[in-house]
Parts: sequence; C-alpha cells; structure tokens
Amino acid sequence: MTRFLKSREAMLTGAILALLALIASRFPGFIAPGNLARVFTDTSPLLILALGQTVVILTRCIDLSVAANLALSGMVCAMLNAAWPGLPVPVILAVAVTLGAIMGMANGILVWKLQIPPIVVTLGTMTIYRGIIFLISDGAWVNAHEMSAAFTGFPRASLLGLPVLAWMGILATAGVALMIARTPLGRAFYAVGGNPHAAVYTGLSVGRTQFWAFTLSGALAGLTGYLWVARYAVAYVDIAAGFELEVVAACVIGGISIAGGAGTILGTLLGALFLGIVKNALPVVDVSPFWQMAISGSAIIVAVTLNTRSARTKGRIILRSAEHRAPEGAAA
Amino acid sequence: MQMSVPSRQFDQTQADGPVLALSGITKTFPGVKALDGVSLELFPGQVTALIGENGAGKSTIVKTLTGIYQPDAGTITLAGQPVRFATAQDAARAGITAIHQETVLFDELTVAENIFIGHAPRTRLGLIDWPTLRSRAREILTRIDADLDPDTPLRELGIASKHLVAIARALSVDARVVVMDEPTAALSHKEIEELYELVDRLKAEGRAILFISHKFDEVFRIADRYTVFRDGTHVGSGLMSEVCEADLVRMMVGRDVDQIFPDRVHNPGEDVLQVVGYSHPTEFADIGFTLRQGEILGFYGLVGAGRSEVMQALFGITRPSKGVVKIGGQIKVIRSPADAVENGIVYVPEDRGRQGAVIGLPIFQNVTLPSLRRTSKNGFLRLAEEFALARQYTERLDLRAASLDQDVGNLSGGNQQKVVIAKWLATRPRVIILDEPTKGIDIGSKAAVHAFMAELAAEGLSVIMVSSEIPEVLGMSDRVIVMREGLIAAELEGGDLTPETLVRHAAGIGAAAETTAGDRA
Amino acid sequence: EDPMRIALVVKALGIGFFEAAAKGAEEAAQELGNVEVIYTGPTDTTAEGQIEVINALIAQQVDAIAISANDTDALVPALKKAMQRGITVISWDSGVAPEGRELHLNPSSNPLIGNMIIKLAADELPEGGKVAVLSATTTSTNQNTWIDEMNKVMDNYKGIEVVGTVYGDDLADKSYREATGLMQTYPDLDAIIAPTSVGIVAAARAVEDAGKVGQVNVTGLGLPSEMAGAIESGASKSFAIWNPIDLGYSATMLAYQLATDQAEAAPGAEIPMGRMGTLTLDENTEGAMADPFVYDASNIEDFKSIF
Amino acid sequence: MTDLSANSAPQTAPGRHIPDRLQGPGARLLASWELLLLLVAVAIFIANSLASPYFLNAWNLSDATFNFTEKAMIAFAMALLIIAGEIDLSVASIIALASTAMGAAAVAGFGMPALVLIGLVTGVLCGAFNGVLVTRLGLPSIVVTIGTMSLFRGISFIVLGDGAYRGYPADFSYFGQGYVVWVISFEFVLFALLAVAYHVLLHRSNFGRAVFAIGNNATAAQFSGIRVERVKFILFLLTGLMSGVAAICLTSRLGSTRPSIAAGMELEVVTMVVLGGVSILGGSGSIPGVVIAAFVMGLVTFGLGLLNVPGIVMSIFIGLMLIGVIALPRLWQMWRG
Ligand SMILES: Nc1ncnc2c1ncn2[C@@H]1O[C@H](COP(=O)(O)OP(=O)(O)OP(=O)(O)O)[C@@H](O)[C@H]1O
Ligand SMILES: Nc1ncnc2c1ncn2[C@@H]1O[C@H](COP(=O)(O)OP(=O)(O)OP(=O)(O)O)[C@@H](O)[C@H]1O
Ligand SMILES: [Mg+2]
Ligand SMILES: [Mg+2]
Repeated sequence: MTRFLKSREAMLTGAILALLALIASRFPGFIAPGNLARVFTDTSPLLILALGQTVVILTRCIDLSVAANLALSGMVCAMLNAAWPGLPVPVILAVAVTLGAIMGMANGILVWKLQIPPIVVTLGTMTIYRGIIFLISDGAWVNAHEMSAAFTGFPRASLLGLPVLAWMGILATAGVALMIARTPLGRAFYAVGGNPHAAVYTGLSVGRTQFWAFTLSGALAGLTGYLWVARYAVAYVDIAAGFELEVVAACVIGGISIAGGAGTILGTLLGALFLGIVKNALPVVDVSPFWQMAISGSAIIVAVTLNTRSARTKGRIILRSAEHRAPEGAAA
Repeated sequence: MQMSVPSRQFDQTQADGPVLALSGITKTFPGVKALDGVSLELFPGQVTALIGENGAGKSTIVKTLTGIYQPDAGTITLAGQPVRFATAQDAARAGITAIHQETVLFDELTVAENIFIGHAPRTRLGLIDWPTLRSRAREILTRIDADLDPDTPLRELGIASKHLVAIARALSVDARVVVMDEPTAALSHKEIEELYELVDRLKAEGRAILFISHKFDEVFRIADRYTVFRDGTHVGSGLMSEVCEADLVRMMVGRDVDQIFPDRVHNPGEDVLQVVGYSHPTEFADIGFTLRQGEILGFYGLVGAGRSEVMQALFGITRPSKGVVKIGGQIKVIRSPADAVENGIVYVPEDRGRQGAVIGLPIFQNVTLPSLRRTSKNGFLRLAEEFALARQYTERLDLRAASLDQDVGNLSGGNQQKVVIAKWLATRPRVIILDEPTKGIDIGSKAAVHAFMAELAAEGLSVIMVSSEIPEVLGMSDRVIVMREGLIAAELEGGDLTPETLVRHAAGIGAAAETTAGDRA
Repeated sequence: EDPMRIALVVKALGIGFFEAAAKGAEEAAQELGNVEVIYTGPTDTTAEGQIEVINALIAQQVDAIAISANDTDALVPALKKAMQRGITVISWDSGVAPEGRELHLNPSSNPLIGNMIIKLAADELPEGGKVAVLSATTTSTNQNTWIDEMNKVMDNYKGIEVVGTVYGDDLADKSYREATGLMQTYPDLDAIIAPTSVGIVAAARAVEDAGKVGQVNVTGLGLPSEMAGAIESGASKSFAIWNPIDLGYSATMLAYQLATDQAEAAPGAEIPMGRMGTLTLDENTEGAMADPFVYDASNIEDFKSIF
Repeated sequence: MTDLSANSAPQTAPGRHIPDRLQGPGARLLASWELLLLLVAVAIFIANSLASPYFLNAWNLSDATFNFTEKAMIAFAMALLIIAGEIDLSVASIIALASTAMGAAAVAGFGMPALVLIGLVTGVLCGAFNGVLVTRLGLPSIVVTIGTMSLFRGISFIVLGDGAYRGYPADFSYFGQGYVVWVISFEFVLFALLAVAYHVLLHRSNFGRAVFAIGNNATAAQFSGIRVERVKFILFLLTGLMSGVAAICLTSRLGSTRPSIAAGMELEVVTMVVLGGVSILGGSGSIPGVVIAAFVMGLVTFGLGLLNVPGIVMSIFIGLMLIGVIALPRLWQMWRG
C-alpha cells in the first residue's frame, strides 16, 4: 500500500481525479455515473489497443501498425458481413482476432527472424496494411445499410447495464493483467525488455518473446477493428488514421517506459482513461474547437512530465544519517 | 531452518570419470577465433580452475557449455552421453548452471523472480505459483546467508547484493555442474569467504565446479584441478597439487612474469588537488584529502563504501551538496566531466561496459574522443592525427587488437580496459582516478598496469587508485584513505599500512575505527 | 488521333462521394468519345498531396484538370503553372481561388444549400427548437461557406436557435464524440445539422446509441447509400445532396468544352454541359449545377444502391 | 604544472604493432548500405524512364524534386538526431507554427527578409522547447514530441481558426517557386548545399563524432567528457531550424498558410531517414544514405504518379521498400550461410 502511494499510478490517479473535478466545475453532468460509464465505453477501443501496445513496449519494441491493422481487420469483417449477412457474430469475432494476430505475427517474424528494428517494421507494415484495405475495397466504403443488425448491434448490446464494448475493455484488461502477472510468457515480457542481453543467459529467446508480444498486440487490434467498425457502422480506408500515436501516448502517460521492461497494466488503464476523459470532456466543457488540439498536446506533456518525475528512482543510500530522511524525500 | 533445496549426494560410481567433457570445441566470431579445438573436463566433487589471459576464451567456453553459444565444431559429453544445448534452459535442465561474468539480472523484477526466471514453479493450470516461488527463493537465500527480502525489486539493491542474487539464481537449479566466471570480482572480503564456504559445500555434495579467476591466491585456495587456455587454445590441465604459481603463469602467458610490485620512491611534490568538506545528501559526507604531485593515493573500503561515488563527484558526474575542490591551489567548480577534463582530472570508471568504452565506435575513435580538440583543426577531424595518437597510447599499453578500426565491443574485457586507460592518458591529465583498475584483468596485464601506474607517477602525474584488493592497495599506494559507509574512516601512511589496519577500519571493528568514525559522523 | 485526357482530381481517394463523381466523369467521356478520364487524388486530404498529383499530371501533359481542392489558396501556384503549360484548369465541388482556375462549378448555389440545410431541420420543428451544427474540418472551404449562408437566412426561421458549431474533422470517431457531446451539453437539442457526408453518418449513429431517436433529428448533406440505415432507424428524417454522378459528369463536360476551345470562361458566359443543361458564370466565374435533392423514407430505396 | 607532452615518447617497451584498418576504402564502399541504395535508385530511374515517356524530361524531373526537397532538408537534421538516439515527431507541426507566424507577420506588413527571419526563429524556438523538455527534464523524446506535435499545430489552430493567411510579398515566392538557372530550382540548390553542409558536420567534424559517440553509448560519452545534453539540445535546435527552413520553402511554394499545412509529414521524414540507413536505435547512419533515400522516395512517387497509380498504392511501395531494403540483404546472408 505504501508502495502504491509513492507510485506513478497513485500520481496518475490523483491527476485524473483533479481533472474530473475541474471538468465537473464547468459541467457537473460529466461525472454522473451514467456518463462516466459512457466515457469508459468510448475509451475501450483505445484501452484495448493500449494493452497490446503495452506488452510490445515492455519488450522494448513499438507497434505503429495497430491502427492500420484495426482498419484492415475492420474492413474485412465489414465486407464479410456485407457479403454473407447471416454469418454469426462469433465467427466474425474469430476472423477479426485471427486476422489481427496474423498481421501481428508478420511484424513479429520480421523483428524476430530478420532483426529489423520494430519501429521500421511497423512503419512499413502500417502503410502496407492501409494500402491493402484500398486494394481489397477498391476505396469504397461499407455503409450501415450493408451491415446486418446483429453485426452492428453486438458492441452496443447491454449486459448488466454496460454495453458489450465496455465489457470487452474490462475483459481484455483483466486477461492481459492475468497473463502479465501469472504466466511465464508474461514475466518474460518484462525480462526481455528490461535486459535483453541477460535474457539470453536465462534461456529466454528475446526474438520469440517479442514475436508473441506483437501477436498479442495484433490480435487485440483485430478485435478492436471489428468493434470499431460495428460501433460506427462504417468501414473505409482511413478509419482510425493516426490513432497509433494516441495509443502510444496512452501507454507512456500510464508510465510504461519506452525503454522497455517497466510499467504496469494499471498504469495503462489509467493512461487510457486520462486521454479518454480529456477527449470526451473537450466537446462538453465550453472550449473553442480551435483550442482542443493545443490542450490535448499540453495534457500529454504535463502528464508525462509528472510521472517521469515521480518515477525517478533515488539511488541506493550509503550514508546512515540520510537513510531516515529518505522516505519522505522520495514521496515528495 | 531446514533447506529444501536438494542437497543429495550425486552418484559417485563413475567418480573417476569426468561428469562433463568438452573436446575439440571451436568457436569463431567475425574476425576472431575465440576457441580453437579446446578441451575441458569437469569431475564430480572437484573444483576445476580455468585460467588464462584476458581474451583467452574462458567466458566463451562457459557460454558454449551453458547453451548460450553453439560451437562451430566439437562435442560436449555429459555423464558419458553426447549432448547439444540450443538454449540456456536446455543446459539448466541437464543440470548445468552458471554465474556469468556479466550480471544477468533484471532490475524491474523482484529478487525471487530473478532467481527463478525461466524455470519458475507452476500450478496445475500452468500459471506461475507465486507462494511456492517466494518460499523457495527464501530458502535459497537463507542457504547462502543472504539477508534479502525476496519481494524487493532488484533495482533497489546494491551491486554486491545483486551478485548474491546471481549466486542464488545459479543454485536454484539442482545442478551437477556449477560454473562460476570471476564470481569474486564484485564481492568484498567477507562475502568472498562465504563464497568459498559455499563452494566447499557444493563440492561435498558431489557437484562438479568450474571456477574462473584471475586471482591466484583464490585459485590455490579452492581448486583441485586446473586447465589453462591461451589465445583460444588449450595449453594444459592437471592437478593443482602438482603445480606452483610460476608454472601456471608461464603456461598462461608463455613467459615468466615478474609479479613483484614495482619499486617506487615516495617523493611527492606540491599539492595538486585538495578536497575539503565534500558532502552529498545521501552518498557521502565530509570528505577531505590532499593529493600531491607524483603520488599514488589509494582508496580502500568494502564494496559499497561510497568510494566510487566520491570519485564520480570529483569527475562532475554527480553534484556534491557542500565542499570545495582546489586544483593547483585554486577553487574550481566541476559541473560535468567536460569541466573535469578541462581541469586535468580524468576518471577510469569501474563499470567498463556502460561507462568506459563506447561500444560501437572503433578503437581509435574511443581513444581520441576526449582529445578531439587536439587532433582536429578548427573543429574538423583529421584522421591521420587520430590514428597516430591512438597508436601511440594503445601500443604503449600493449593492446591486443586486430586493427585500430575494430569495434571495441569485440575486445575482451581486459583489452577494453586498456583502451579506456589509453583514452585518458592521451588527454595528458594532471590527476588520473582509476576505479578498480585491475578488476577482471589478467595477471600479465595487471603487472603492466601496475608498472605503468608507477611510471606515470614518476613522470609527475598524480594518481588516485580505488581498489578492493589489499595486496594491490598496499603494493602500489604511497598513502591510503579507508572509507566506510560514506565517510572517511582513516588515512594511513607508512608503518600504519598493514592488511590488519585496512580491514579493521574498513569493517569498523576495533577501538581505532570507533573513534575515527565517531569523530567524523 | 490521341484521345483527349481529362484529369479528375479529388480531395482524397476512397471517399464514396468522389467515387460516384468518377462514374459520372466516365459517362461524360463515353458520350463525348475519344476522351480519357484520369481519376486521381492524394492518399489523405492535404494540399501538399494534391500538388504532387498536379505535378505528375503536368508532366504527362494532360489536356485538362478538374479539381476538388483541399485548400483554396495553396494549390494556386501549382495550378497556375499548369495553366502556363497550356492545361485547362477548372475546379468543382470545393473551389480554388479565381487566379488558380478558369471556372468553378458549384454543385449548387451556396445560398441555396445554406437555406436547404436549415430548412430540412426547421420543417420537422414547427414549434421551433434548438439545433447545432456538426461540420467537417475547421478549414473546409465549402462547409464554411454553407454555414455562413445558413446564418444569413436564420431570420426566416423564427424560433429556431443555432446553439453551437463543432468540428468532427471528417473522422468517424471524432464526429461521433462531438455529436454525443452536443447532446450532453444541450439535453434539449432537437436537431443536428451535418453538412458533410462523414459527419452526418456518425451523428446519426451517435443519436441511435444515445437512445434519442425521435428526439434529435439528424439532417444535412449525405449520400443515400450511407444514410439509408439512419433513415430506416428514424435517426434522420430527411437529408439532401446533389447527385455526385451529375457533378462528375458536368465537370468533365465543362473541362472538355474549355480544353477544346469550344467555350471560354468569362463572367456571364453560358457553357453547355450535356444532359445537365448549361452553366451560367457569375462575376467570379463561378456557376451552380443544380438544386440539391431531398431524400427521405419515401425515396431512399431507389437511390441507396446508386450513390 | 606537469607537462606530459615532453614525455609522450613511450618509455614502456612498445607493444605489438596494430594496423590502422584491415579493409581498404574500396572494400568498405562495396559492403556499404549506400551502394545498395544507389543501385535501387538507379533501377527505379531506369524503370521509370521505360514505363513513362514523360519521365526523361528536364522540367518534369525538376518538378519531381519538389516531392522531396523540403522533407529532405528536415531529414538531414533528423538523421543527426536519430543517430544521437532521439527523435522529433513534431517537425510537421513546427512547419505549421512557423508558417503561421510568417503569415501573421506578412499580414502585418513585414517584408521578405523579416518573414524569413521570423520563420527561422520560430523553428529554433520550437526546437528549443523540445530540447529543454528532453534534456533538462529528462523526458523521452518520442513522447515529448508526440505532445508538442499537437501543441504546436494546436497553437496555429488557435491563431488561425478556420482562416488562412495569404498575401505574401511577391519576392517571398522565390524560395518555393524560383529557379536559379534553367530548371534548377532554388529549393534544389538549397537542398544540395544543405546536404554538403550536413555531410561535413556529421562525418568530418568533432561535433559529428560526438553525435555518433552519444548514439552508441550516451553514458560512456558523458564519461568521456562530451557534453551530452548540450549536443542533444543543439540537435533539437537544428531540427527546429530546418523545420523553419522547410516552412519558408513550403509556405512560399503554396503562397498561403492554413493550420493543416504539412500534415503527416513527420512520418515521411522519419521514413526517409530510416530508408537512408540510419539506425533507428541510434549510433549509425550517413548523410549520403539520406540523400539517396530522398531521391529514391521522390523518384518512386513521381514515377508512379506519372502512371496515375493512387497515392495509397505508392505508399505500399514505400512500405515494402523500407522493410525490403533491410530484409533482403539479411535474407540473402541467411540463404548463403
Ligand atoms: N560476441 C562476440 N563477438 C566477437 N568477438 C567476441 C565475442 N565474444 C568474445 N569475443 C572475442 O573472443 C575472445 C575470447 O573472449 P572471452 O570473453 O571468452 O575472453 P575471456 O577469457 O573470458 O577474457 P576475460 O578474462 O577478459 O573475461 C576475445 O578475443 C573476444 O574479443
Ligand atoms: N543499486 C544500484 N543501482 C545502480 N547503480 C549501483 C547500484 N549499486 C551500485 N551501483 C553503482 O555501481 C558501482 C559500484 O558500486 P559499489 O557497490 O562498488 O559502490 P561504490 O560506491 O562504488 O563503493 P566502493 O567503490 O567503495 O566499493 C558504482 O558506480 C555505483 O554507483
Ligand atoms: Mg571473461
Ligand atoms: Mg566502486
């Protein structure tokens, strides 16, 4: 508990509460439970992608192709649905996840077997995946009336008062958190990113671990692809364009170290919520639309400054006399 | 406390034969043949010392038999069966475990996890069994007398504690072969003694041990057998009882080495560096000393006493909170290493790989990096001058390298250290600080470094030598400052300089130390 | 004889509206004979991307360029260069400043569109009410013009109050979020006017998800194919659009007329555009094609598979 | 004071002789990335001239250079920054802000020289802002510049809203539309001069050596007396400055400013740098590589543009090239050994 209070997660929780208070002072309706649930639902796609990205960043990689992966998976789902409206949703979900995972694996293979830097690989596949959408769709949109009611209804179906989309976000968070904490692969993500050199000495394959990180990120992007397309009931080449940077920002705000090996799923959750709240609050609090971009940019900088400051570890302490002073110093 | 780590006696039926035998092992890296058809045999219940100069291929064979490298040629036989290890986990499963020369730990994981990563106990569902993992970690730590909480994140530990975790990790596997690659380099006197006891225990349990060290006293203390490598070839093996130190050195180096510390006349000149009331919020306090021209000032202390911290503050890496530094009688404020170099103070760090050599740059660029202003013209590089300067100093230090254009990363540890020393000498400093200058350096090079230090002092350079090796401190220093827990415990000179006084002050035992430390605290 | 090559340059490839316009251009080419239509555009809606496309077209020495511009001014230097090299340049849909083209074809007259979008909302609100505007990007020329025109005629619609304008940047997710925000900020909102085909679809979706079908009417400019679902669900009662096929057809016809010197773009000139009649140019050498057409439950079925 | 220079003649027995280099310059060139890339460029050139009759035309080729000159100017500075282990994703937004500042000044009646100065200063200030956040506060540059990417462009939105600045003085148009001689544009000349300047800076100067040292091991570089923070700060300033230069050229070429100017250019610049063989992990790369990569990207987009291939399909080519140019040699090696 004391460790939590000193952690960047606590810092970020504080920042979120302060942010909510600020918003509520201008628009009290924002913090009504129903609205907060809606904000969480709206943030779920970002959250799901950020979970995958977190795992990738933990292994000292980065996946810039998630948004393109999402768009391609989403387009394929939409086209499948348009062609065979009777296809049940579980099949569509399976296709989305599988397709996303395959795209993630393509990234992973290039990183693992050919040792191309991840940022280069995913910068490349980002444009390639987008291009493929254009090729398969011929640039045409898939519109609401071409989609079946079951297809578009799934993410918004209500379960225990929350839409399925929100449940997906919760489920993905719980699943990834469990995997990180309790499976050997989950721990390997930390080891491989924290000290890739040492990982080899412990018999962990750096490349293979990274491969699985990309696969997971891809699968989650594929899942989000279907959810996204179904939610907005439209699929086209450019959906979620530029979303990859927002996903990376969510991770880093959540304290996932871009240098790999450090960060928590709770952090990612908070980081995504922080951005989600900012994005959802800007339209309702009376801010000129022309100010929005500058405000979200500043929010990212401030959040990162705060949590990098709080994460700065004090070195070990040699002096006896300094030891007693240290805890307060570290908390400040 | 009952240990549950199995301490079974190993089957002694084939006690005469080696449990692990490597033969004809060859391993080539781009440009270097690190191993050339070498053989090595390890016997149950015996300690085999592997010795050789820096770059002889010792660590490479360790990596080969633990599955990290795959040999280009040769065979590995384990208990009579030929084996092949694709990964370190394969080797661990076969009962081979190692404490590697590099620290191979993970800062973001806890102590317990570091011990078990790669072979964590699992529940029936295949998930990690945390309670078991923690309790087994606690047992192993107890077994090696390490007072560490298994749940502490590793990043909160000092370097010595980290090393204990590495040892615990090696013991977490029920191994019949335990490899230790320079395990004592980062340990202090007391911990070294404990390590020896541990080795004895492992021996008694019938495990085969491969022990790599550059320290001969150590080798003679614990080894039963020896194997010597030179330049990637096998030059001899046998029983320790049948050789003397000089024989081993001859095998290693191919000639006799004079191991006596160079004769020096203590003839210090004027004060070059004065440090007064130097303090840091958490690392050290009230450090004061004077360094004179042509003097070698030793800094002794247990590992973690804060010596490196003081030196790094003098070099401008960390900022002291109080105190002044005078160079040549004038007060100087040193805010960065660049300031320090301008003022003629240079520092050869302890952490060679991270702070010393710029891995990725060729040798000559490493050497000229702080001297570029001299080799360049109006800010533009002149390669010919750079090569000339690099050659002058690397050849003086007897560097072994294929060419000056070679990446320093491909040199052995000892040779990297030579590049770093060459780099600083090329700046023509007034004060050179050497932090553990011979750590991990082979005996031939060690003698060369010692001779070289004496020579530098004779030329009028002032030397600060931080060292944890008592013979080196006594043999080289004109004066010695002993540090303990961030404070100066004693300043010793002349007749006061004995192994006993050093240890007493460093560990804080005895009346003398009580008063000294008490005065300053 | 080499065919005459007319380039139809659009804001970005892959947008349904422009795909439909390309169909119309092909139709015109068929009708004219010996005309080759080059349908092209950048990947995303940037002026820089269009300039690269224009440079490539200049290099190919096409005969005419008909462009729907991402930026009124930024394309002028590139298009001037094209004209200097003897290429006929017209703009359509989204215009270029007069010095960068010979004429501009408005899909409809701007005042007419401005009036149409507010009228569609007002017709459903006999008692008056609150409406809000969801636009595309802050820099979209045509949206900004229409909103201006709309504001000019607000006096004719007593009781209708425009409470705010937000920008969805022609991104589905942002438009959706902005529309949701509008419904929260103004709980008694009666209509959302989205004069952009991306925004109107997203707004309809947001209304459905907020369970406000029947309370908030989404209207504006959209494509029947994309809006059919919203009409069906009742989120949108009606919306308008001109026929993009006709627009592409007309643009091609005009470019052909100018490139073959059969007509000249001057204020007051009347230029024939095949089956679409003639275009009359005003003092800015602009002209309007036709009136927007309104789609609702009664006719959507007939059009949703066409464009 | 001790003067060791007098004693610099070695007194210890000299060690073994170590040769300077094992490979001659020819062998190093043959093994280099630049050569491979150059072959790709030549192949693309030949393919383009076969595929389109319009390609081999001086004016057309001159037009084609505009596809890459501005991006390449930024890419030079970005290359140094990436070699030093940092990155700046805010460059396109710096262009927007610098262009907005120039536009505001133009509207206020300032003349050409003042506008140029304002563009450059705005760029440098933005670079300094990034630099301070990264070097003083120790934040990771990729995140800082994701933030400033929104911030800088956001400021232009605040200033300009849905408006635009036009009415730049006539002589201002020279930077983006002028020709020095015949088909050689001002932008191309500037690009060539900057290429030479950056080549000298990176490969022939002490500063460049420091950049490489920092990229390979910043801690060791600091321990070697290099002022790491200062060097990185200067690199951010340079990147800002080059964004300012690009802003002048682009604004002059477009003749107007909107906040959306140069949207998305940052990834193209990074792509160019990486394609040029600069290691994204820092520590290695070269300016000739970036120059060739600029031509490759320019030629590919222009060549495919002549064939009226849609832009998004072109970007597939660029993506494939990015991966392929690194992957193919490795596959070849794996296949042979
Ligand atoms: N990964 C590598 N790539 C290239 N060369 C290497 C590599 N690892 C080791 N070498 C070279 O192989 C030789 C043997 O190195 P090794 O590390 O085994 O020496 P060592 O005997 O352990 O030396 P030390 O006592 O300094 O630790 C050296 O010449 C070294 O430069
Ligand atoms: N927990 C740690 N985290 C990071 N660096 C550490 C840690 N512990 C030690 N170091 C660094 O490792 C090096 C060696 O540490 P060591 O334990 O030898 O302490 P020291 O201050 O160097 O003491 P001394 O030199 O007196 O032994 C020093 O540079 C120190 O700063
Ligand atoms: Mg070794
Ligand atoms: Mg030390």
